[in-house]
Amino acid sequence: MNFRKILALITIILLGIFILQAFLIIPEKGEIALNNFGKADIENRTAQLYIDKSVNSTNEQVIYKESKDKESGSANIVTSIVANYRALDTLGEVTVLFLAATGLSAILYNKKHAKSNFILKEDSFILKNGIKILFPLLILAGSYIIIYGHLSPGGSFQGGAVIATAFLLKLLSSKEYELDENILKIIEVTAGVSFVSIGLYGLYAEGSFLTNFLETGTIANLFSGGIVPIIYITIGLKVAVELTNIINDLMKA
Amino acid sequence: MTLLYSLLILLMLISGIAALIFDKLVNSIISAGMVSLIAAFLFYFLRAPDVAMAEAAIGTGLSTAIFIITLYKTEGRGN
Amino acid sequence: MIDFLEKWSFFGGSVLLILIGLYGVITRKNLIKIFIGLSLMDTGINVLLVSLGYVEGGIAPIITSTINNNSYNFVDPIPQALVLTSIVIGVAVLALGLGVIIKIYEKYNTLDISEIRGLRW
Amino acid sequence: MVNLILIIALPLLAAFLIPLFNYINKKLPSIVVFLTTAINLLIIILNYNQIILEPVIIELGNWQAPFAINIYVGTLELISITVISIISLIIAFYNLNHSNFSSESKFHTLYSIIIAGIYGIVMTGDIFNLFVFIEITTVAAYGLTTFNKDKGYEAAIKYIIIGSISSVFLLMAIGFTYSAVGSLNMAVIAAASNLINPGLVRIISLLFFVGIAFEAGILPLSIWVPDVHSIAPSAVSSTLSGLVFLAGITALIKIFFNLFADPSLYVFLMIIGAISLIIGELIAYQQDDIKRMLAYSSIAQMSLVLTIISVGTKYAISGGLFQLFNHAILKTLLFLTAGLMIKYAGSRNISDFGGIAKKIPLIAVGFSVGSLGILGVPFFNGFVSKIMIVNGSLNAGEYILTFLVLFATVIEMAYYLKVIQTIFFGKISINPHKIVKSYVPIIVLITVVFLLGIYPELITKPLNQATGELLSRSDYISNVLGGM
Repeated sequence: MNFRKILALITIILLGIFILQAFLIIPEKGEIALNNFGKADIENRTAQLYIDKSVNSTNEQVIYKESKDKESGSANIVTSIVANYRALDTLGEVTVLFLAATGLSAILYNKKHAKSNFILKEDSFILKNGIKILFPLLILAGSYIIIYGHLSPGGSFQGGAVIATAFLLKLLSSKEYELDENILKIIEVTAGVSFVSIGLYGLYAEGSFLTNFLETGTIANLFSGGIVPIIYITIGLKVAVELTNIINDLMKA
Repeated sequence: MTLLYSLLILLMLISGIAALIFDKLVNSIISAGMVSLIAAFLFYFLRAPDVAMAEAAIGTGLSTAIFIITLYKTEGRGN
Repeated sequence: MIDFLEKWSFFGGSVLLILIGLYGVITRKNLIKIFIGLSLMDTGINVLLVSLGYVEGGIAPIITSTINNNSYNFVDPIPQALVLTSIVIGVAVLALGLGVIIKIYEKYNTLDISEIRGLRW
Repeated sequence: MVNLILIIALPLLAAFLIPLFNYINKKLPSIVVFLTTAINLLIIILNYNQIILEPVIIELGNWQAPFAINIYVGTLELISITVISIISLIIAFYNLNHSNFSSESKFHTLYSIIIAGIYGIVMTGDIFNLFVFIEITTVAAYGLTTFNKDKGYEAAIKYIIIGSISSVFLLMAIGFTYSAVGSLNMAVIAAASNLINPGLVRIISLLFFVGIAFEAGILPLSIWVPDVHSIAPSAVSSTLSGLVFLAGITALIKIFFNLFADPSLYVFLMIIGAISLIIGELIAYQQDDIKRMLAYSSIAQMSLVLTIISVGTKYAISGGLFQLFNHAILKTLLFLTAGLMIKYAGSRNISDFGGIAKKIPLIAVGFSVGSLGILGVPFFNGFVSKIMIVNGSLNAGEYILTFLVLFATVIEMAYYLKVIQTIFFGKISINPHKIVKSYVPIIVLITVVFLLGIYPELITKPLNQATGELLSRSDYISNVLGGM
């Protein structure tokens, strides 16, 4: 324990007290403060409108497989927030991922065409063939998670990460395996451009960026989210490609 | 149920501390992955299955993988 | 005891995790450990955000065949959407940082910040 | 009326397309980025007259205003985006000739996105969206820093570590605010802010301060600034110092004037700013590396702006804002010319610049104009704002502050005049390196400096309007929420 560590410890403890007292505040009458654990207030707040899908319309019940033409149409409310109500955040987030992948490839530029020298030590038969079987399954699972993201838990980030994991395993399993960077680039460009273009089309057709300009269908049907599933597929492709790029670059570094 | 959560959180904190004090970096990275994994469980208990999946896939899987790759590219190259 | 745990285990635990991570960032000398500290902070803030939106006895905000309408007691979906964004941003920054670390190792052949000119403090 | 979201969407679209353009022609990415910045300026000019009449609120995705993300462009935001678009256009023009990096197209990608992020920070009306745009800007800046293959990595690591810590605190502030108010919209939070427990308001706003001040160049959190600014390529240094700081301060102003207008916080801001001002100037005085000197001077200037704005009177705020925009223009000029001088002399030390003015007169004159502008010499744009700052703080009765500002100006004068003296009258002691000629950006910037110096009404009139809007929160709230 030298002087610096003690100083750090004191700072951290003071900071902790400072933050934790926020939870201890007991509001006087009429005042608001942080909610207690498990007592989050949703009633009459933005969250309730998202759950009711009644931001622009009046409050109606949303019923599984019955309600039609509800605002964002997707049964997974988190998805409807990510890809519809707050889609600009998601565009920003995809941009951050794109930035990280671009920056990383610029950082590790010099050795770009070197081969991956990171493989598991023994080129074991079981591992190689295991991954051969696992690879299509993971790709399938990832695609399923993306496409059904508006109906069930999961979505483009999770699915994209699963697909990237599949490529990670493939890269680990054999020296010879190389990703075709041109194809990756094409997917990357297409996905990014189509996300922005969908937004711009909304601006052109309905007068507002990232509008859900397609008809929404019956809740919990596959084709029910309007542009939500389309946006989710573009995000999913983008996430998968960027994460794969990141892994690929790091491995070749 | 509360006890289960509290135990999990305690375990998460212990793995967090362990990740910082282990000498070997591999162990640190595995401990950090452990923290992420427990966090994924906690998200599930907090009724956030989407976040749990994301944390499991990205936090536990990919983050750990890129940490390991970096370790291999740097100090781990010798071993 | 149980009441105390119920109220504090999530809030206190996640804040403590953030602080542990911050302590690691400040005191560790190895760059990879510093980044482990950063990822602990990220995890901590994510748990904190989601637990701020938890509703006792609530259910996941997905309409399914069993939870077939929206009059159930859902948990707050907005923090979950925010945390999804924050997780992805976290991994992006982490990857960029680790790429820079690899370059620094190539230059100095060490990850110890006390031996790297320009990072000592 | 063209929708203002385009100025964020177009740079992003261009950036996503750049790999394709690069495949067609290696020169194309820089041209495309230049064109998008030009189109952005055009869009803003087309909207200018309308926004000056009344603020524009853009609801994204056609959702009703307070419930989804919205973009709010009042007069302050309008002036900011105008200045940003002009400067980004000039830097994009400079990049046409000067970006010979090993991975050039990536540089332009990152540059295009950082501009989009800066616009986003300034315009957004939603606190989580603010976080996302701050992350976009910082991650792009991390990437841009590493384009100096020599020392960029150490600076980038420092930047990434400090940036990630602050972003955690920013997220915490956002989470607390959401938990208390139940909305992420700035206007809703502003409307509810007198209901929040004052202790909690203090905690949240301090967390916000920690999260954003690192972007705005306020000292305890900005220890990364000198490393990053001095090491990054000149175009990046001027973007970071001129535009990112501008965006950071605008975000701080939004938080502390629109969101939580608590007078006790202003005192805190004023003290932090004053300390940071004096320390920044003193360290700048000791520097021999010219870009480090400029970076510390930026820190000092930003602290000056923050301090003066937190005085809180109308006159002082206009002066502070004027100084903020002046600083953006002048620092762009200074960093560009300093970069060219470094290239010419092959050294970063001020003592090696002796007599450089005889060889490259225009660049030396550009640097001097920038310095004199920062010092506030008459006929330069800094003059009016310095006068406003001194008057504003005197009128508000903050005599200590006035003294500190004048003291800081004296230190500033010492180190800037030292550089000018070396450039013009020092002994020639260099064997010059090759230099790419680029006169247009410097001439344009010098013209803007004198234009604002001689006709300050060009900017003071809208600035007074902006200050008025800033001080009447109820108007802001009712603008966004309508009749609610």
